[in-house]
Formats: sequence, C-alpha cells, structure tokens
Amino acid sequence: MVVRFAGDSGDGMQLTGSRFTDATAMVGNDLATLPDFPAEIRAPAGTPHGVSAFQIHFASRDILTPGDHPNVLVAMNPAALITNLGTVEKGGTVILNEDGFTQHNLRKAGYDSDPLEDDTLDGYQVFRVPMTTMTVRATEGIEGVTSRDAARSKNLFALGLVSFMYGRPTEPSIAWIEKKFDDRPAVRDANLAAFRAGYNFGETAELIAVTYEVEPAPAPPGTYRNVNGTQALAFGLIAAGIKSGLGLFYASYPITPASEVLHALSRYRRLGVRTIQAEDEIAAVNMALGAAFAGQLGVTATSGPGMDLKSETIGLAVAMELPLVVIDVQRAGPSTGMPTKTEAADLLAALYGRHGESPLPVVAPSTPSDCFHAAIEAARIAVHHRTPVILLSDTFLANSSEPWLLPDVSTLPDIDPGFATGPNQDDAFLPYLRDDSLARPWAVPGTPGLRHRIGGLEKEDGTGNISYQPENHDHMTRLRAERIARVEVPALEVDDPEGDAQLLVLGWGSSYGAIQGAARRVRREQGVSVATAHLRHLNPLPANVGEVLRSYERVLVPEMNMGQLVRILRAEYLVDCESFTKVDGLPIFTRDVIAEILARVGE
Amino acid sequence: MVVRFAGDSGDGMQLTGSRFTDATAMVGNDLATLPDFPAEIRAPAGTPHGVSAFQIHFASRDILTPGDHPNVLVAMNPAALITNLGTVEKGGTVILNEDGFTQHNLRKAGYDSDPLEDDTLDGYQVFRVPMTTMTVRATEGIEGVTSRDAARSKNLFALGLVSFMYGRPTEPSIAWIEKKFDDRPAVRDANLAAFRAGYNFGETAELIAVTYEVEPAPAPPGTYRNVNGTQALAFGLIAAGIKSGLGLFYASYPITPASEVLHALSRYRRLGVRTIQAEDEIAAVNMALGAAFAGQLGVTATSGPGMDLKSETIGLAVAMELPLVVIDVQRAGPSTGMPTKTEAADLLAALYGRHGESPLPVVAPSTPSDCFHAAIEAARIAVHHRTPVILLSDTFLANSSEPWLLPDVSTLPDIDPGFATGPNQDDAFLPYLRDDSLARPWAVPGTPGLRHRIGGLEKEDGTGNISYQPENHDHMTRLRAERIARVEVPALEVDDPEGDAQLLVLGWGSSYGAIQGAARRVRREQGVSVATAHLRHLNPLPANVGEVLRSYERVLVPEMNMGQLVRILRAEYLVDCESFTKVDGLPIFTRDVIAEILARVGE
Amino acid sequence: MSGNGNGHVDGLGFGQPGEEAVSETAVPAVAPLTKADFSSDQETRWCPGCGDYAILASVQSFMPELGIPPDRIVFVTGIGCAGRFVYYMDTYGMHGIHGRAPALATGVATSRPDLSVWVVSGDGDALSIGGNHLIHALRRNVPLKILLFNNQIYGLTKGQYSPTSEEGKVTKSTPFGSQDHPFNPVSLALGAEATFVARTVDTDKAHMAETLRAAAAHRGAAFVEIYQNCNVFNDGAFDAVRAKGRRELNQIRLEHGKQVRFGPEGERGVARGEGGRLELVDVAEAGEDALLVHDAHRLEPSLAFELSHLAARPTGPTPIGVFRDVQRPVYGEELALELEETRASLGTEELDRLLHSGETWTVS
Amino acid sequence: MSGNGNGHVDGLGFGQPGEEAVSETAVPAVAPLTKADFSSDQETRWCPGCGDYAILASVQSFMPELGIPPDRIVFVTGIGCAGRFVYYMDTYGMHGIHGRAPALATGVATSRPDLSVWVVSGDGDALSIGGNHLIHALRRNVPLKILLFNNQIYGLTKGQYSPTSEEGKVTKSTPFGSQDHPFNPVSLALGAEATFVARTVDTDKAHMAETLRAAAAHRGAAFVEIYQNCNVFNDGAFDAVRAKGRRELNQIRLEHGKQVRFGPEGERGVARGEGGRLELVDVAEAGEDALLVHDAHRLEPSLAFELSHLAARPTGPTPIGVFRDVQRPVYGEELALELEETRASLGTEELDRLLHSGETWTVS
Ligand SMILES: Cc1ncc(C[n+]2csc(CCOP(=O)(O)OP(=O)(O)O)c2C)c(N)n1
Ligand SMILES: Cc1ncc(C[n+]2csc(CCOP(=O)(O)OP(=O)(O)O)c2C)c(N)n1
Ligand code: SF4
Ligand code: SF4
Ligand SMILES: [Mg+2]
Ligand SMILES: [Mg+2]
Repeated sequence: MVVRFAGDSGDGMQLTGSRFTDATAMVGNDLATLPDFPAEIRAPAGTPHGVSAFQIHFASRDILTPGDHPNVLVAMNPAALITNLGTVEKGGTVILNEDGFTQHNLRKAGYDSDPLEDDTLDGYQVFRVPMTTMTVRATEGIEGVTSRDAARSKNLFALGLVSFMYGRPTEPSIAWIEKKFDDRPAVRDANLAAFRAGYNFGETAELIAVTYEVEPAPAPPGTYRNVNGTQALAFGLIAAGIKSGLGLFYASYPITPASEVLHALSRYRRLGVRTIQAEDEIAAVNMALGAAFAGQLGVTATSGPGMDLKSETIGLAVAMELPLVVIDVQRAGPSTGMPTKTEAADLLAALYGRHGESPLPVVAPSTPSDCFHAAIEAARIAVHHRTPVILLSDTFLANSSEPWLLPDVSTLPDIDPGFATGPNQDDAFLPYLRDDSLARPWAVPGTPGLRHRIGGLEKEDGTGNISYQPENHDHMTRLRAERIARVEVPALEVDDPEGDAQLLVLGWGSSYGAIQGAARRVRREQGVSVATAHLRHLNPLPANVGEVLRSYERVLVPEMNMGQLVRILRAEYLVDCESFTKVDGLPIFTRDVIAEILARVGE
Repeated sequence: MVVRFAGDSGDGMQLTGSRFTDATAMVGNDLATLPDFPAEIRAPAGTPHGVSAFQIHFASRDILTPGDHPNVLVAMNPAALITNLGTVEKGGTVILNEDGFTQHNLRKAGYDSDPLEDDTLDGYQVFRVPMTTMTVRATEGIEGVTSRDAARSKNLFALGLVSFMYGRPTEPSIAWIEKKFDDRPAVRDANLAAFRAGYNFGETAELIAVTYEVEPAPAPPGTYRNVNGTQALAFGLIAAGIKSGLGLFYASYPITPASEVLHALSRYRRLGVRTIQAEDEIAAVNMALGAAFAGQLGVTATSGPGMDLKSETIGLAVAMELPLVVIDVQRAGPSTGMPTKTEAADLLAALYGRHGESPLPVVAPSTPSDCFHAAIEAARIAVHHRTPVILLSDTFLANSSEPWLLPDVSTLPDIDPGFATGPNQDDAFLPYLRDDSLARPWAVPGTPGLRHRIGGLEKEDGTGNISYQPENHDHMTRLRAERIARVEVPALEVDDPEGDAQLLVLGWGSSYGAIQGAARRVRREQGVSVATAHLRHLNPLPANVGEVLRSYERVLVPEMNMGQLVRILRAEYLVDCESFTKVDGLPIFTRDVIAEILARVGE
Repeated sequence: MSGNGNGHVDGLGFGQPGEEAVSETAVPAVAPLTKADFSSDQETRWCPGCGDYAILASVQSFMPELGIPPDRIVFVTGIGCAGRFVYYMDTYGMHGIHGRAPALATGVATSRPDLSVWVVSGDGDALSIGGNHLIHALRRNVPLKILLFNNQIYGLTKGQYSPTSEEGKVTKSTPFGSQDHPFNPVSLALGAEATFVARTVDTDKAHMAETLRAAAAHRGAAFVEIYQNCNVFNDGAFDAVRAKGRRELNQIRLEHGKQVRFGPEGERGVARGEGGRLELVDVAEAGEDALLVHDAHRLEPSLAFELSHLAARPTGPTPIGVFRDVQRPVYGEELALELEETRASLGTEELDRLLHSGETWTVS
Repeated sequence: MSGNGNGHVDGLGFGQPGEEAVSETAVPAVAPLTKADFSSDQETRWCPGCGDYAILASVQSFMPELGIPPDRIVFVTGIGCAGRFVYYMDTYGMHGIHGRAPALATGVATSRPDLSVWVVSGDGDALSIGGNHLIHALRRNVPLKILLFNNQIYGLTKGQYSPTSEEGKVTKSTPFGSQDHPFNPVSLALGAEATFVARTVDTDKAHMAETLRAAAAHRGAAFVEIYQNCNVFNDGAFDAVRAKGRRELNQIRLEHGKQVRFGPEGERGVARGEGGRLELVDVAEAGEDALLVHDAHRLEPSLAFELSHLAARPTGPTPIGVFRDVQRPVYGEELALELEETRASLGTEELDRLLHSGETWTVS
C-alpha cells in the first residue's frame, strides 16, 4: 500500500507523512518512505513548484522500495494534484481538499478546466472533502486561534482522516501533538481538534481504505483496466441484463458498503438499468421479486443487517421458484458491528438463515474482477433454475481493485430466459410442471393464456394449487432440495504443482489472493509443497469436493469468520478440516496464510 | 385419536361418522368404530334421549378398542353435549354447533345455565362454530333448497370441518356425495356446499387438530392436570416472571400457531404479565428488548416467518448482551408453507440465521408439559448469562396435551437477576466488565450513577465504548462465542436398559414421545435392544455428546426436517449419524421410529 | 391456473351474476369480456356470509369495463383472508407474504407499464405490518390500485384486534379491551400524500363499481378503503353505513363538484360553520347555499382530510366516495418507456464499450 | 459510561453554554442540575458545522428544566448521524438498529412509567425504514418524546436522498434526480393520529427550548420535527427558515391562542380566505380581525393539518411551533401502575394456584 500526501510547502505535508509513518511502524507494518519536497525553500504558494509530498509504502510483507505508484493520493490543492496524479495507480484513490480547489488555485496550478468537473479524475476513486472548512469549524471557539491559524491545521485533519482509513491508533498521534505543542496551547488545541475532526469524519462518512495485496502473476496479453469489486459487480449485472435480454431491475436500500453498487448502477439507464432506492431492505427485495415475476432480471444487494431483513422474502422466492439475485457485501458483525470493516461471516446465514427448509444456490467471487463473472454466474443460475441465488461478496473485495484483463464479451454465453409461451399440458398451463433440471416454467404477465397465481403457501406439484396434503409437502420439500442439488457447478480445481503436497489450503471468497500469494511464496522461498483450491460455489458444492479433501493428509481452511465453511465440509464429508479464523475486520493477509502453512509443514 | 360425533337423531351423525371412517381408512390408519344411536326409533328431538353418536378411534398403530375417552367431541346441540362431555378426555377438544345452543334446546337438554357461558367447558379446548348459519349461507342460491332443507346439511359441514382438521382428502367424500344424491341435484348441491364450507372454514380459521400419541408410562403419585404445550409455555413464562421478580413483558404479533401464547398470557394481568400486540414481529422483539433494558423479563414469540423478521434484532440483543427470550413455535415452511402443520425445520436458522458471528443458546422442549420447564430454563439462561435465548417449540407440541404431574413450585429455583447496584471498577461503572461466566452487569435505568449507553456497534470490552480496533473485534467475537459455550447445561442422559444396545436413537424437540414409545415397544415386543437419548439443549451441546455418540455403533436421528441436527452433530463430532427425515407436516409417529429401528437392528 | 372455469360457490346472497352495470367505456375489438373471464377455477374459501364474496363479485363484474384483457392484469395480495382474493381472479397473480404486497406490486408495476396492477390487502396486512410500504407507495404515486378490505379485525388468525379496531376492543389478544387508538385509513393515506383516496362498502355494488371506475381512471396510486364485514369475528362493525335502514341515514356520498348532502331525501348536508369548521347540518336550517361543494381535485389535501375526520369511526354519518383525486407525476412511468426502447437495441457492442470505459492499457 | 466529564468539542458557534433560558418549573430539592450533568464524556464525532451540535447543546441545556435526574432519563436512537446523539447524553441510552427506535422505546416506556424516554431519529431512520413504527407509536400515544432530525438526506451513508428530499433531488443514488414525492413529516404524523406535533429549527435555541418544553409537558407521544442542516451533504436546505435575513421573513411561528402572524414586524399573517381555505395575507390588507387564531388544543386535527400544508417545502413562509397538542389516554400507563403493585405481592402461592386452576386429579 502506497500513500502519498501532497500539498503546498506550507501545508505541513512532511510532518503529516512522518507522523503517519510512525503510527504505521507502530502497528507492525514493514515500510519504506520517500519524502519529496521542493528544491526551493519557499516556492510560490499554490504553484506546482511549491508542492511538497511525502510517500510511504507499507505492507505486511517485506518492502523493498517506497513504491512506484501510489494507491492513495492526498492532494491539498490543485498543484498537488497536477504534479502527482500521473504516478497514482489506475483505479487508485484520490482524496482532495475541496476547499483548495478555488479558481485562483486552479489557475496557478495550470489547470484550464476544473479537474473536479471534467474527466481528469475518471477511473479514480475520488473523495472530495472540504478539509479547510471543516478544520476551521472544528477549531472555532478555541481561544486564541484565528480562522487563519486554524486553516493551517488542515494537515492534521488529513492525518486524522487517513489514520481512520488505515485503522491507525489515535493515542500516539494525540500524545505527539500534545507534546509537540506543549508550550502553545492554542496551536495544540487547534491541531488536536483538527486531527480528531478528520478521524471522526472518516468514521462518520464511513470512508473505506482500499487495500489489496496479491503478488501479481505475469500478465497475459490483452487489454486491461483497473476495477474494484463494486464496479466489476455492477458491470457483471449489466452484462447479465444484456446477455439475457431481460433488462436489469435493481432495488436496494443504502447501507455501507453495498450502497456503492447502487451508486454505480444508477448511472446506467442508457444500458437498460432501472435502480430503485426502496424504503427499506424488505421493500427492496420484494420489488426485485415483483419485477422477476414481471419478467425482469430482479436483483437486490445489501450488507449484513439488511440480509436479516430480506430473509423472509428470500424464502418466498424459494417457494415461488422465481429467479432472483441477492447480493450480500459482507461486513463485520454481529449487528451494526463495524460497518466499514470486512468479514465473511454470513455464509451460514446465507445457507440456513430462513425458517423452514429453503435451500438455494450460493456463489462467492474470489477477486475484485471475479465479481464480474460471479454476478453473471449468479444470474445464469437464477434464470435457468428459477431460484433465488445469494452472491456473497465482502467489504474487502468491494473496495479493492486490481488490473483486469477485459473479457471478450461476445464469447460470454447468452442467458436464455426460456419464457413459457403456451400451454404445457394439453390445453392447460401448469405453472409447477418441471423440466429435466426440475425448473418450472416462467410465464410472465401479458402472455396470453398463461394466467396463473403463485404464492408462499405450499403448492401442489404441477398445478401449483394450494395443497395441505402431507405427501405433497414431503415431496415438494425434497424436490426443492433436489433441484438445487442438481444445479451444475464445475469441479473443484486443485493447484498442486509438485503433485506431492500433503497439505491442501482451501479457500472461499476474498481469501483467494492471500492463499495464492502465500502458496507461491512458500513454494518459491521455502521449497514447501502445498496444494491450493478455491470454492466459488458454496451451494451446491462441486461433486468432487469430498474426494479432493480426502486425498490430502491435512486440509487448512482460512476464513474471515469462526470457521463456517469448515462446519459445512465436516458435516458433509466427515473430514477433519482445520480452521484458521480471523475476525478482526481486516482481510486475510498473505503473511497470515504463510504462517499457518509453515506451522503445518514446518517440521 | 378418538373422535366422537354427537347430535340429534335427525342430524345425520351416523352418516357423518361412517363417511369419516371411510376417509380415514383410506389414508391408511388403523381404526375401530362405535356407532352409538338411541334405542328409540325417533326420540324427541333435542333431548338427551334423541342423541345419536358415532365414535371412531384411529391411529397409526394397532387399535384394539374404539377408545375409552374421545379426544374430540363434535356436539351439534346441548343434548349431545350433556350426554357425551363426561367421556371426553381431560383437556380434549370440543367442537360445538353454536347455533344449536338456543335457550329452548338448553332447556330440553336439561341445562340450568348455559354451558357456553359457565365453567362447564373449562379445561377443554372449545371451538364454537355457527354451523347451521354457515351451512344455510353456503347453500343460499341453490335452486330448490329451502333454508330448512339447507340446515339439514349441517352434518356435512361438520364432516368437512373435521376432514380438514385431520387432513382427510376431500375428493372421495365429494364423489360419495355426488353419487349418493345423484337423483336429487338440489340436495346434492346443498350437501356439497355444506361439506366444502366446513372444510374451508377449517382452513380459513386455521383450526388445528390435536394429536398426541405416547404410550403412557405408569403414573407416579401426585396431582395432575392436562396441559397442552401452549398453556404449559405460558405457565412457564409466568413462573419465570415471578421467580425472577422481574415481571413478564411479552410482546408479540399474531401468527398461527404462536398467537395462542399471546391469547393465553393476555389474561394474566393479575399475575404481573403485560402483553402487547405489536404492529409486526420486528416491533415485538424490539419492544421486548427495550423492556429487557428497562429491567423486565422480555419475551417474544412467533412462528417461522416471524423468526426471519426478528433476526436482525436478535443480533442486536447478542451485541447488547441483554436477556431476552425468543420463542419460535415452528410450523411447516418454507415461506407461508402450511401454517397449521407441524415441522421442526428452524433449528439451523435459530443457530445461524443472523449475519455475522452471533451465537446464542437454543433450548427445545420435548413434551407439552416440558414446555413449562423449558420456558423457565430459557429465562434462567437469558437472565443469568445476559443473552438472547431461542426456545424452539413446534405446532405439534403447542396443540397436544398430556396429563401433567404438577411440580411443587416452591422447589423451583429462583432466577436471580443480579442487577448492578453500584460502580464496578473504582468509582466507575463499566457496562462490559465481566464476571466469571463472562456475563456483563445488568444496570437498569433509574439506578443512580450507572448511566451508560449500549448499542449494536462493536464495543470495547470493559468500557463498552465504540471501538473499531481490530484486536478488540477479534477478542469480542471470540468472547461472545466463549460465553455461550460456557453456559452450563446438564449432561446428555442415555436410556439403555440392557446396556448392550448398538443403536442409539437420538431426538430433539417433539420427537421425544414417538422415540420413547417406539423404544419401549420394540424392547417389549421384539426384544430388541435399543438406546435412546434426547437433546434439550441444542446450543451449547452437553459436554458428553461426542462421547455418547461414539459409544454406539449406529446413531439414528429422527427429525421433522431434512436432517438439521445431524448436520450439527456431524460437523461437531465427525460421527456418521444417520437421519430419518419426515417433512409432511405431521408429527413423527411411533410407527415411523419403530420401522426405522427395525430396519437397522432387524438383521 | 388459467381457464375460465367458474367453479366457486356463487350467489351467496349478493345479487345474481349478470345484473352488474354494463359500462359505456371503450371495449377493444375482441369479443367483449364478461365477469366469467375474470373468475378462476378455484373454489372460494371464505366463511359463508363474508363480505369478501360481495367484493369479489363486484370486482369481477367491474373488470370487463377496463377493456384490458385478463392476461395483462396482475393482482398482488398479502396474507389474510383478503389475501386469498388473488386465487379467485383469473388474472396473473402473486400471493406475497404478510404486509409486503405494495412493494411486490411496485416491482411489477414499475417494470411493466403495460400491465394493470391491483393490490388487495387487509387492515392488518396494509396498516399493521405493512403500513410503511403502503405509505411509501402512496407518496411515490406508484401506478397501483390498492384495495384495503377493512374489517377492523384480523380474520385469518382468528380474531385479534387490528390497527383499525375501536378503542377498548375485546378480542382474543385483548381480553381486557385494547388500549390503542385506531388509524383512520383515509386520513393516514392523505397524510402520506396519496393522490387518490376513496372509500366504499362491500355490499354496495353500484357505489363500489363507481369507486373502482374512478380508481382505475386515476393515473398513479389509487387507494380505496372498503368497509368489509367479517361476520365471524367482527359482525356488524359497519352496520351504520351498511345495514338496510341505517345506511340511508348515514352514508355521506362525496361526489366531485356536487354539494355534500345525505339522508333519504338529501335533507342533511355538510357545511362550513363558524370558525371555519365543517359541520353536519340540516339543509332546511342551514340553507342550500351554505352547503359544501366537494372538490376532489383540489391539490391541497386539507379539505379531503377534513372530510375524512367528519366521522372518527363509521358508527354515524360517514363519508364514502372519492375524497381526493389529483394529478402528479407517476412513479417510474417515463423511465419504463425509455428503458423499453433502450433495451431493444442493447448488445455485445454496448457491453464492450462499457467495459472499456475509463482508462485501459494493453499488454502484448 | 457514566460521569459528568464533558469532553466534547464545545461552542461550535452555537452560543455559549450557560446562556440558556432558566426554567421556572419546579426543580427537586437536590442540587440543581446543569447542562454539564447531561453531557457524557464521549467525544462528539459529527462533521464540524453539523446542525446536530446545535441540537445537542440545546437539548443538554434544556434537560435540567425537566427536574428529572439523568438516572431516570433514557435516550433511544436508531442508526444515522442523528443516532449518535445517544452517546453524548449522560443518561441511560440505547443505540438500536436502523428504524426501530420507537419500538425499542415503547418497550422501555411502557414497562417503566417512572422514566422519561426520548427518541432521536433521522429522516431516513424515522420515515424510510422506520416509518411504520413511528406511526404506530404515535397512534398508540406511547409516552415518548420523539425528535426527528430532518436534514432531508442520508448523512451517515454519505448522501443518498431521503423520503423528505425534494422531487428531482440529485444524489449519489439518483444521478438523474429522484422521482419520489416527499413526505411532509408533520402532515404524516397528523394523519397518524399523533396527539402532539411540533416543528423547530436546529439553530434556533430559544424556539427549540420552548418546543421541547411543550413536548415534555405533553402526556403521551410528542413528535417534534427539527430542521437540521447537514452541511456536508445537503447544505442550506433550510436556509429559508434558518439563515439570518431570511428566517425573519419566513418563519411562521404558531402559538396556541394567538393570531398567526409573521414577518419582521408581524406584517403578514394567515387567514381563512374565500372558500374556506387558509391563505397568507398582508395584515394591512386583510385586517387584523381576519387573522386565524391558532388552536393547538382542538381535538379535531384538520386545522393542524391545514397549517402543515401551508408550505409544501420549507423554502418559503413555513410554520414552526406546536401544531397540535391534545389529550388522549396514554398507552400502557394505567396498566403499568397496576402491574407494579401486583408484582410486589406475587410469589409461590399465586403460582401454585395458577397451575392448579382448571381440572386436576390425584394419583396416590
Ligand atoms: C410475518 C407474518 N406475521 C404474521 C402472520 C400471520 N397473519 C396472517 S394474516 C394476519 C392478519 C390478518 O388480518 P388482516 O390483514 O386484517 O386480513 P383479514 O384476515 O382480516 O382479511 C396475520 C397476523 C404471517 N402470515 N406472517
Ligand atoms: C438495516 C439497515 N439498513 C441500512 C443501514 C444503513 N444506514 C445507516 S443510517 C442510514 C440512513 C441515515 O439517514 P438518516 O436517518 O436521515 O440519518 P442522518 O444520518 O441523516 O442523521 C442508513 C441507510 C443500516 N445501518 N441498517
Ligand atoms: S374470518 Fe371473517 S374475513 Fe375471514 S373469511 Fe371468515 S368472515 Fe371473512
Ligand atoms: S454527514 Fe451531515 S448530518 Fe452527518 S455529521 Fe456530517 S454534517 Fe452532520
Ligand atoms: Mg382484517
Ligand atoms: Mg437524514
């Protein structure tokens, strides 16, 4: 992770940077820094020459350089932006002091048009924060501080903000400010207030740090772009809407971090997307289900608490046997928990979080760009099998970005809605008559002659009429289980380069990057033989999972929860899988997995 | 199950009874009948002498007699009631044709006061149905039928009603009516309309058949009463309110079959009970949680769909670490399912049906009267451990009744709320400082000096302040798991009379009766050695479960779901437990378990 | 199931099929539809005598007037006796979960402006668990016709009180009488910015048809409260405006542009009294000119609100008819048309362009 | 945590602590409480400049007036920036989940009539996800003081539109402008049978105190809409009634029993015009006598409703103050007292009698 603070020489960027460095060293990260200040002692304020920057590269693994391309740029004025934007990685984060972007400063920096308005920042994740104003407001009422003085504390606001984003402890910085300005109480208080205001703003506005850490494999030829998981998910849903010809109907209620999908999709009317901000999560999933009945690709997304609320309606979708995609961008729970932090603890809730027997397919993307394919996959299963599908992303995937080799969209298979168009039994239309995959017909309103009524009461197989008959309910319950079990999913692929590994590391969701990185590293550096595999389909499980698990002496499953996949695997295959659990709101790191691998193959 | 139809000689009871008999034989029940009509050819209408009755005893096991004590009496007039009530089992069901209870008829039957108003029917489950009126209404508009004629079809209404209650198919009866009155279309149509109206009324009014089937063990001395699961649950909650001194606060939203608990409790103001009918299930559980914060015994109950809705708030209770009892009277799902039918398919949802890691204790009663003790047990755990507890009952338990040896209430242990009364760390009060069982203090508003704020955001252990610190979240997540794991539950007791059984039949919930009955029967009649055990605590599991499971060659787990407990046992102990699953909305029968046992020990 | 079979027990004392008013509105060129075209083959299962039968008959009789084939009509209901309505209409239908019908229906209606979407709900379904979805659908002006079967009781769950039950109501869940003050559904809808609000009575076939006609003609959300007798758990709740002999005295029929008068001879009326408040008056005393002229199209909803409060409960003179009927943009309509056009032309090319938007680079 | 430490950044331009009006109502014999007694030791974390600071200062300043020790006060909030309020009050507090605060608070208030229970909620929390709980708490008349911080935006989730945002609002979730027609919270509350409904403005310290005083004095549910500026995501939404120079022109202050006049010199007013409708008038033109006299105690809510519709949006002359304040039985109160008494005397004996009620038999 490379962060670059840039501002005017007078803006105190070096101070900010070095303070952040200390706080970073303190949490045990390896790091390298690059102070980068202007040659002139005091270049004209606001010009590119006057820009002072401080770059820090930190990570959980060995750092050799201060980083080539900052992932995050903090720019206090236009000059800082114009001089530094070029180095920022594609798709990186830019945090701007909005107050610095006056006409005057823009001109001094050499901008012809306002970069905040034109396409200069397209492709970056931009946070515009009125840092100066907020700092001034935060320091109002401190005796002896003029608003001019106050404005000078905005670097501490920036420090507070970035400290929040990277979870740096506040105490050392506060202690440091107190000590440093011991003799100037007004300045001290202003700086403290600014620091706190920045930190709190980060928390209030739920700013999320982007951290992603995989050692890149050699890049195959092709056209690339950067995407984060949110964008890729949005693109995937749009693609599914187009490939199915259904049109995408997306209803959602804002919640961190899933709201970002709503924001992303709401811009794509021109690609046939309708988004609705519903009154709550229950309404959102009902709207999507209503749209599905009406023949659309009905999708809803939320995070943790919202999933709880949607559960009753997901059960209705199970009974109605209608296509529906429900996305859960998991965050740290329980309850409100830590809304900006990652976790993957909703797996069992996705599988079992509804009353009664209500099985449904569950898919989880493994990387930011895989969110694109996973979204299409979820839609495909939903449409072909007439079932709600839960897609489990997480905060980490949603906010991380990676270079993405753009797929040839013409090769993406079509999703055939296969609408019913006429009677299916003599002259009659039976809404619960099934095809080979046990899916029922999807007859949308407006289709002549196929009028029918569906609902959540138990239905007679075939006719769909309400039925309280014991045998029918038993039959239908088993049938609903069977039809999900029959969803075709690809076999689990194992990566075991030497072919002699005794330890299999099995992952799901966003642990993919860390597991791959760790395996490559221990193979390369320690000469350790280790196999890896990744479960993209959590329900149904690939047919060969049991066989794979049993072919290794030990199976390690790293999870950002208390061992939820392990419960499933043990129950299903009676294999003594071992858990590595991490529930601190941070992603699983390569170093975590390396340590766990070495602990098992070491001796 | 013994059902007795009784009415005036002219009421067609024999016809009704024999028709019901045929329908019953058709579904494969064993049965014996006892037509019981008056000696006189035509006794004066409305008098006890004129009463004609028909009794049928049916069950899934061999029937030797037509039954001593009807479980259900259908009485068409006061004379039928006065002559037959005495034989009805205590706590049995009485279905009355309300229209027959005119002053005139009461007098003729010999009643001094109206048995519908006085205490004659106390202790019975009474359904008052205006059968004559409904029949007349249902037949209005049928050409050639006077309302007098129509009223004569009310026996068909009764047949329809009871057919619904016992899930008898309607087609044979309809066909029979059509054939029988082939040449009299008006009578045919009136009878058909009456039959359908009765059946539909049963469905609409969600009348629930009471069936309970355990072979009674010899009764120990003491005072007995009949209770069904609903009553026992209500009594248990009242007892917990009194024994804890907290006062019972019960908020609920009506839903079949849990509403009955609301109805039962709402009558007990004088025992300190407050009931609230909330606007929905979410409100109900929030009200109960608010009351818990305020220092009450907060309880809410619902059935399947309502559990889904409560899940988010249960997660909040997990984070707040407040006592709360949530009762789920399970019914057949998924979705609306079959509201009047039983099932036990919410176990995994109880354990995992919330986002994030949010563990809580789960308790399940085994018999109607055990609902009393289970309710107290749930309250005890909730209060002592400051945690929400889920109590899993089911439709079958709720509606079945059994003789109950009344406990000596003075020996019921008190539940000590142990409210915090002062600072717990120097001068300060830390709301998340823990005792040995890892429970936090319960400081209720109004207590001087203990003001504090709690919520669903992650909290710093000890202080309870909001915390986003990674280590704290990891710590708190593990601590929440640990504190539930530490809830003390009694060891699993095994009943293995010969001591040499190779097969263990393990149950939970309402399968208890059938398993006990089956084991006793195969031991006695087949000389088969079989062990049984019953899990009352589903979370945490008793410490010795693994050991018990491993000490038998085979473990059979009968469940009214697709094998939910088996999933848990397999995951937890890696023991290859076998499922017997039944999801037809009916309870597990003794004959089911016998067959499964014999299939396993037969050869 | 589709089909025109009309297998339900008909003619339960609510008039004979066929006698309904035949509409004069345009009917498409195909064979004119009849009540039978809207009757499914499912047996009706309400209690004999239930007001729901009358409503069903009225709705089925009215539907042909719409001139919309049943294939393009969707009924959406929640849970409750009222919720069973969907099974008896031979249209497309969704029987959702408790309280969520307006949200389900919003999904249907916003994505398919070519459909006519009707919601049927009970007082518990719409106002207790589902209150929020209702008020949001109304403020958004989603193109839905929402029929609230208000029987002031929970029918399906066997007689608990509802948010429209009177104070002190003794029911299974309130043996000592309820403590809650009830909602007035019309007032609530008006407070929620509904553009169309009306009230009618289950057995009043002609008035019901008139009201449905107005609701159907309204663009956007139309909310119709129907007083519905539950003869099993709350018999007679609306006798004041429903029973022969009393209804003539108590129904205050609101008609746009007309004076508000009532009583067998129109001898009573509504007028604005001293202090500007609406009052019930004797026409003879107050004078014809003093009578209020109803204006359902007034954009400002206060008059409608005031009328809704003429009767706190339907136990005396009570207004029925259309309280409010105003125009406002219809939620989602414009976009729906735009999207329909757009979608037809979308393909691989647009998708490819999407993925390539923003900065890309090439590795060779 | 308990304690009187007041560690939050104070004095953000909203007046100095201490200058609040001192009440004349009875204060108990113990040492008089001060603002500091209600300020927790938690650092306030709203954005600098947020209107929430002003409200917090006003509420903390007002609380001593109640004469209730902080130990007997409970704040209950939902999720949102407004929801953080609870952490800054040194009282008992519950920070619930999104939208459910009225239900949580109902549990607290009904079981403990000795407590003073306050709900703080945002426009999304109270009117979007939580709309149903709000209207039910109001109709029931649960003894709660409900403060709605209406900033017409979702603050905490970073700026999506809310159910009170104006039509066409461009936000992160509505880049092409929202399509929804907003609620008017005061009208909605009145439609939901609220017994006390008022409105005030975040920075208007004196008016806020007055309004809180009236709310606190009301028996039952008191609903107070507070226009609250979110300077980060919706700055200036209430400038018409909040900004210096404009507020003097546009605040129509409702006071019971007084003529409704406004403007710097009281030169404008509200009067009933032709056709009985309320209109804004020039007093000089209309004449003093024509002016409406506000009656907040009128049981029939139509006048209050009409006043709430004088301004569809707070962009011109807009009424603030108490719209309605009437008496109705307080939910749960009576029973609470009864139960309290009952419970004290309950023991094994009553329990034993309960179990033995109905038929029993003895096996010996
Ligand atoms: C989530 C949920 N809660 C509760 C119920 C039980 N329930 C079904 S219908 C109903 C209320 C019925 O009353 P109303 O809406 O007035 O309809 P009516 O039966 O009177 O027509 C209730 C509480 C349910 N099905 N689902
Ligand atoms: C069940 C659930 N859904 C969504 C959210 C996300 N969320 C938190 S606050 C909020 C709305 C905030 O707006 P408002 O209530 O107006 O409060 P403000 O922040 O403006 O004070 C939302 C959508 C949540 N926490 N829980
Ligand atoms: S219970 Fe009432 S509303 Fe329901 S069908 Fe019967 S009469 Fe109608
Ligand atoms: S986002 Fe808006 S409402 Fe929230 S704290 Fe900041 S200014 Fe206040
Ligand atoms: Mg009802
Ligand atoms: Mg807001």
